Amino acid sequence: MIKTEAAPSNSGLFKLWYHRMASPVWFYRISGKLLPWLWALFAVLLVTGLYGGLVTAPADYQQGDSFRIIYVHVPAAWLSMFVYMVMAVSGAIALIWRIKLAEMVLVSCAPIGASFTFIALVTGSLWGKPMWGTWWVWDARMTSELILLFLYLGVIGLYSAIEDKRMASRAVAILALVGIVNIPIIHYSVEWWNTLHQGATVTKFDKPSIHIDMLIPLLLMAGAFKVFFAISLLLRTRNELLERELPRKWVKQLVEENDG
Amino acid sequence: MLLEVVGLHCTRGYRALFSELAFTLEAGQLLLVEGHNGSGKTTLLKMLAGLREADDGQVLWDKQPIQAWGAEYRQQFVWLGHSNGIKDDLTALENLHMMQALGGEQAGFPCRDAKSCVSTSTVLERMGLAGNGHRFPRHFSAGMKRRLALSRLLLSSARLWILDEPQAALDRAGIQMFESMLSEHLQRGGSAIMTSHHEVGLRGPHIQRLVLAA
Amino acid sequence: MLLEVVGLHCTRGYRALFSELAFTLEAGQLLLVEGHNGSGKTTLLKMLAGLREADDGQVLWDKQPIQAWGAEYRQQFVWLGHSNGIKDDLTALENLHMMQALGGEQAGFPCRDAKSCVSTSTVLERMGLAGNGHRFPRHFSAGMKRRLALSRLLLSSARLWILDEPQAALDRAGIQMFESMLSEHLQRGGSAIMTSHHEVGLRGPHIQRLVLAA
Amino acid sequence: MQETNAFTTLLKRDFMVAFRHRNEIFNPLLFFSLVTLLFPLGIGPSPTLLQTIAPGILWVAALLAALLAADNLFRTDYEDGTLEQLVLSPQPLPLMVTAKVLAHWLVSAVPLLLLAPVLAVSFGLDAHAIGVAELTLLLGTPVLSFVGAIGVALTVSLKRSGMLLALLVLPLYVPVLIFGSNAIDTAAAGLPVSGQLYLLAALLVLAVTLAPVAIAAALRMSVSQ
Amino acid sequence: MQETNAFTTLLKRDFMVAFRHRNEIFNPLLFFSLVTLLFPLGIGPSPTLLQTIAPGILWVAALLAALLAADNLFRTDYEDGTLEQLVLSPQPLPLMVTAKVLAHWLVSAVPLLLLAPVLAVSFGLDAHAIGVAELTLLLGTPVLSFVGAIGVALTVSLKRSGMLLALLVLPLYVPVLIFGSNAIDTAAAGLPVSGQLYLLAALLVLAVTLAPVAIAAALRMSVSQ
Ligand code: HEM
Ligand SMILES: Nc1ncnc2c1ncn2[C@@H]1O[C@H](COP(=O)(O)OP(=O)(O)OP(=O)(O)O)[C@@H](O)[C@H]1O
Ligand SMILES: Nc1ncnc2c1ncn2[C@@H]1O[C@H](COP(=O)(O)OP(=O)(O)OP(=O)(O)O)[C@@H](O)[C@H]1O
Ligand SMILES: [Mg+2]
Ligand SMILES: [Mg+2]
Repeated sequence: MIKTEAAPSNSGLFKLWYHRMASPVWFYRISGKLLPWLWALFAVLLVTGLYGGLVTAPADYQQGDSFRIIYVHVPAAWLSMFVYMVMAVSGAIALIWRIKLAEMVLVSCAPIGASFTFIALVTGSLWGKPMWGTWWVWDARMTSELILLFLYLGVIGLYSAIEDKRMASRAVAILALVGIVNIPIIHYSVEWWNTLHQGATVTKFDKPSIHIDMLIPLLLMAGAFKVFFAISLLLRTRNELLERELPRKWVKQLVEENDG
Repeated sequence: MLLEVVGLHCTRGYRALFSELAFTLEAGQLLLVEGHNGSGKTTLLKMLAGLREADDGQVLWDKQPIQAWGAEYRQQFVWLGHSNGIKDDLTALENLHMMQALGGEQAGFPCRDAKSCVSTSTVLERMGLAGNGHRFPRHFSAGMKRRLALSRLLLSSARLWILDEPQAALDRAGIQMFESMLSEHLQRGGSAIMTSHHEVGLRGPHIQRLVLAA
Repeated sequence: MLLEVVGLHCTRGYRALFSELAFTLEAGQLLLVEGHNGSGKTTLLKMLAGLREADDGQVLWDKQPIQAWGAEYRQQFVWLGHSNGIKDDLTALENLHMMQALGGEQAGFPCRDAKSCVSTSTVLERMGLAGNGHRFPRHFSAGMKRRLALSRLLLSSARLWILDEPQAALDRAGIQMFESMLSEHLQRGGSAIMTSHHEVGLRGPHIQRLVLAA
Repeated sequence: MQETNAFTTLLKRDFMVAFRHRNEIFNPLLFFSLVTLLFPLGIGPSPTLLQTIAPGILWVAALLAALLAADNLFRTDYEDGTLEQLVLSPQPLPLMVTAKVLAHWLVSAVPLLLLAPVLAVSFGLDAHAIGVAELTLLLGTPVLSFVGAIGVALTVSLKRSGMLLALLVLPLYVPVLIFGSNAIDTAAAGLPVSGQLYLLAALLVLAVTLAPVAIAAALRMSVSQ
Repeated sequence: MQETNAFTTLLKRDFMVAFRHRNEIFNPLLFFSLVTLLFPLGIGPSPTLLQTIAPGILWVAALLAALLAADNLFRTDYEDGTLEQLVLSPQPLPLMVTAKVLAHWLVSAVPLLLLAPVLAVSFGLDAHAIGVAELTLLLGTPVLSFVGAIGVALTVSLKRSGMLLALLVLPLYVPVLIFGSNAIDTAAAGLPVSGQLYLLAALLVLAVTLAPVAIAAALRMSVSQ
């Protein structure tokens, strides 16, 4: 049951890839095989990252140990923007080539992205309390991160509001693509705002260039977060796939295999 | 062969409405889609108009899938669904002008004589709405609105009519008028697909029936 | 005498629709309001239900103007207009429960035996919607929605039915079912006023016709 | 008995409909925070400035959220014909209408009450001021719901009424806005606020007793068109 | 030729419909001034404070007015079935959609442009800042109309969408808000503002070229439900 009417016919290799990518069965198999490896990679990165961050890295000369929240905050913040890009790109693929799998990736991205955005916000404001003596300042970076959260929530809200899920994912793809305009704004608004007002975060934290013993665990943690994103994305997409393809033959076969 | 449907399949919420549906429609033919309430008539019509994607199977116009034709296919037919598609805040005549402008020069019957190329006011007269041209449809009764919506058929020169219960809300005179419009259209080589719970007064070999039974 | 109409007069936008309209309706009688599109049937029905004020004349229930009865008059009848009055976001069964709760104990036929006091699920079955009780009407076809709306009649024990084109969107089986409901209602002493462009299959001296010709 | 039955059924119905659209419950909340967020973006992040205008912002956002939410109150009922049936039902209409407004308030305003302290903190208001803000919202938002319902009942039969509704309703919201934001302001300055709170309470009593009758009359008018 | 004919007819139609509801033309205007007025009421009358926050308030009010006005853009067309007919017409949909958005902008935003200087004066902005405010509004409001239209096109098939629309659209309005209010702020401080104006112009170009395609796609999606 593979829809092929929109298949571009320029390159054989591309065509092969296209068919593969569009095939739910193929995706389900491969992702099933990939998952254990990803889990292992995640475990390694997480353990080394945490060990480096919590044990070997020296305490900050200004902030003491409270800086260690950086190992959650920064990876989560980076990921929050990365996930949006993944979402928008799969949205474009879904709209242009009508690949169902891209639709499912798209809708699976949104809750994950929203969660990481939320984590970045919470850890940020947890960090803000000891640093600035307040949970929240309306500075550019924090506000724009909040807007990112709303972009995600908009995607989730729209998807849940439209009942026909194929229509819904098409709608959400359009929205995600339009919302991409905001990403550079989020990134640069720090500078634009500082033309008039003092930004609290950037000036404060760019000065002490980060110590190499702090940086390596940070990068490891960032890697761990990325792998974790990949894992949860695969899991969600597989779920979505099963739900949508429920009446199809291969799902029934799968259920029988698992029962037997 | 104008329209051809091959292996059309439709599920709504896990329930199959119809599957392996196939038929062809030639010039001058009328297809009556029948079936009890909820059997999928409206859904089928939407697929034929390209408003809904088929779960499987294809709708071909002139041997090409309608998706491939794009806007060109939309030039070939007029659609009248459950809702009338008229604006309450434009007068009846303004509504007709609007329909003309949006329809464009529909690829269909050229205007040969003055009689076949109707003006908006004669259309109103024919539809029994004479004298209502400058009134607003929000002041119309249900049946008068439906009559105005049906004017669309007279204005367009499209070859295919796709109509979902066109006689709804019409009185007896209205139904007769509609039937005469329809038979004229068929006689000059047009085709039509329609659903109806009313008995249609036309007879002949050019009338096919398709009964959906979910 | 249940309902009496005296010298009713109606203008809509300078145009008189009907004037000096008068009729009476007794228990067990059916009044068919007929007339071409735009003749004022819906308008008349709205006046009878107290939804619209008459420009002149009166509608009397039990010899008192309906305005004087207030809520008590509203206990006496069920109304079904052009729109169905069902909520898309409640399941079919929940819609029925809602109708029951809002109807209250309608002053009408008391529940003598189990048969006349129907439960919501038997109503659904009777209306040909068995198995759809837990589905949402937004997933229903036009005719299924109309069937659900007509369930209101079975649930209520009101003596008077006021119906505006009840058969709209129904298939043939649906129309038959409606007619049998109606004749049952008339037999047990109920009355009804309805408009319809369909031929109604009931015959007898208890059926009056009122033709509006504006 | 019968009336209370109809009352609770209607209340339950509107609840059920709201929960069926689960996202709808979060929407007034999200709207409230989004509107609040627009101000720091438009005005700039200066904490002292934001703190000064925080009470006004909170209440303006509450007003706008109430306004937008109100639009839903009778519109769908009007369009699907259930409003007609409600008006024709023998149950007392003002009571039925109260059930609907109550359900609407519970669904659209109560979540807002829960979120307001968080937003207040983000603007740097102190604990006392936040407490007063909660109280004013608790007293004020039902007034907004009832008054909004009058406006909606009057305009529900008009096709394109969003703006018109705003024009009818916003001027009526002004007293609530003035007392509400003034109370928070005063509390932030450490002064007593019982005066404003009493006034808000009086408005609430007035709204609960009189609005249902007005709403019912307006609905009868709208349905008969 | 044929397409431009359809374009102008559609533009004229929407104009005509708007002028038939004459009050509709004043509504965005009144809403704009009402919302702007709420702030002095909520925040208090201090002139220096109001002057500081004036750019933000002007733009927030413009945003909200655009949001509320947008809701009308396709809703009635959807409900009366003319949207279905538009989508099924052989005319190019993005072009038709542009006609509708253009008519909408002319009707709902242009009056706002005329009123804004008056409001700006009442907040104590100087002539230069007012000029810049006008320019930002001129560049920014079409963007709001086009972006709002995307949101409406996505949600028009949903029964109760007012709040959802706000959730979708307001985050997308943020860039316009930031550049717009920032430009006025900067102008009031006597600094050059060409940077922000260029960015707004860039957003406008982006919106005019890309939004119609997105709107058309969203409408096709909505109608096919
Ligand atoms: C709720 C409050 C906060 C939010 C929403 C937030 C958000 C973010 C975001 C979005 C980034 C990624 C920026 C980018 O890659 O362009 C980031 C990076 C960062 N944040 Fe936060 N943050 C918050 C509070 C804090 C606090 C309190 C601190 C420390 C005192 C902090 C320290 C950092 C650092 C060091 C980085 C990495 C900077 C870099 O990439 O060069 N953040 N934050
Ligand atoms: N709001 C209104 N303002 C002015 N005139 C109106 C209004 N509504 C209806 N009319 C007019 O009143 C007349 C009667 O309308 P009504 O809806 O009662 O007709 P009807 O007999 O029910 O027709 P149908 O068979 O089409 O349902 C029509 O001629 C119509 O033009
Ligand atoms: N949005 C929807 N989601 C799920 N199922 C739907 C939806 N819309 C319609 N259906 C189902 O599809 C079936 C066919 O509906 P459709 O409207 O095509 O029927 P129909 O033949 O036109 O009936 P009618 O004679 O009553 O107009 C119905 O059983 C209905 O329950
Ligand atoms: Mg149908
Ligand atoms: Mg009628």
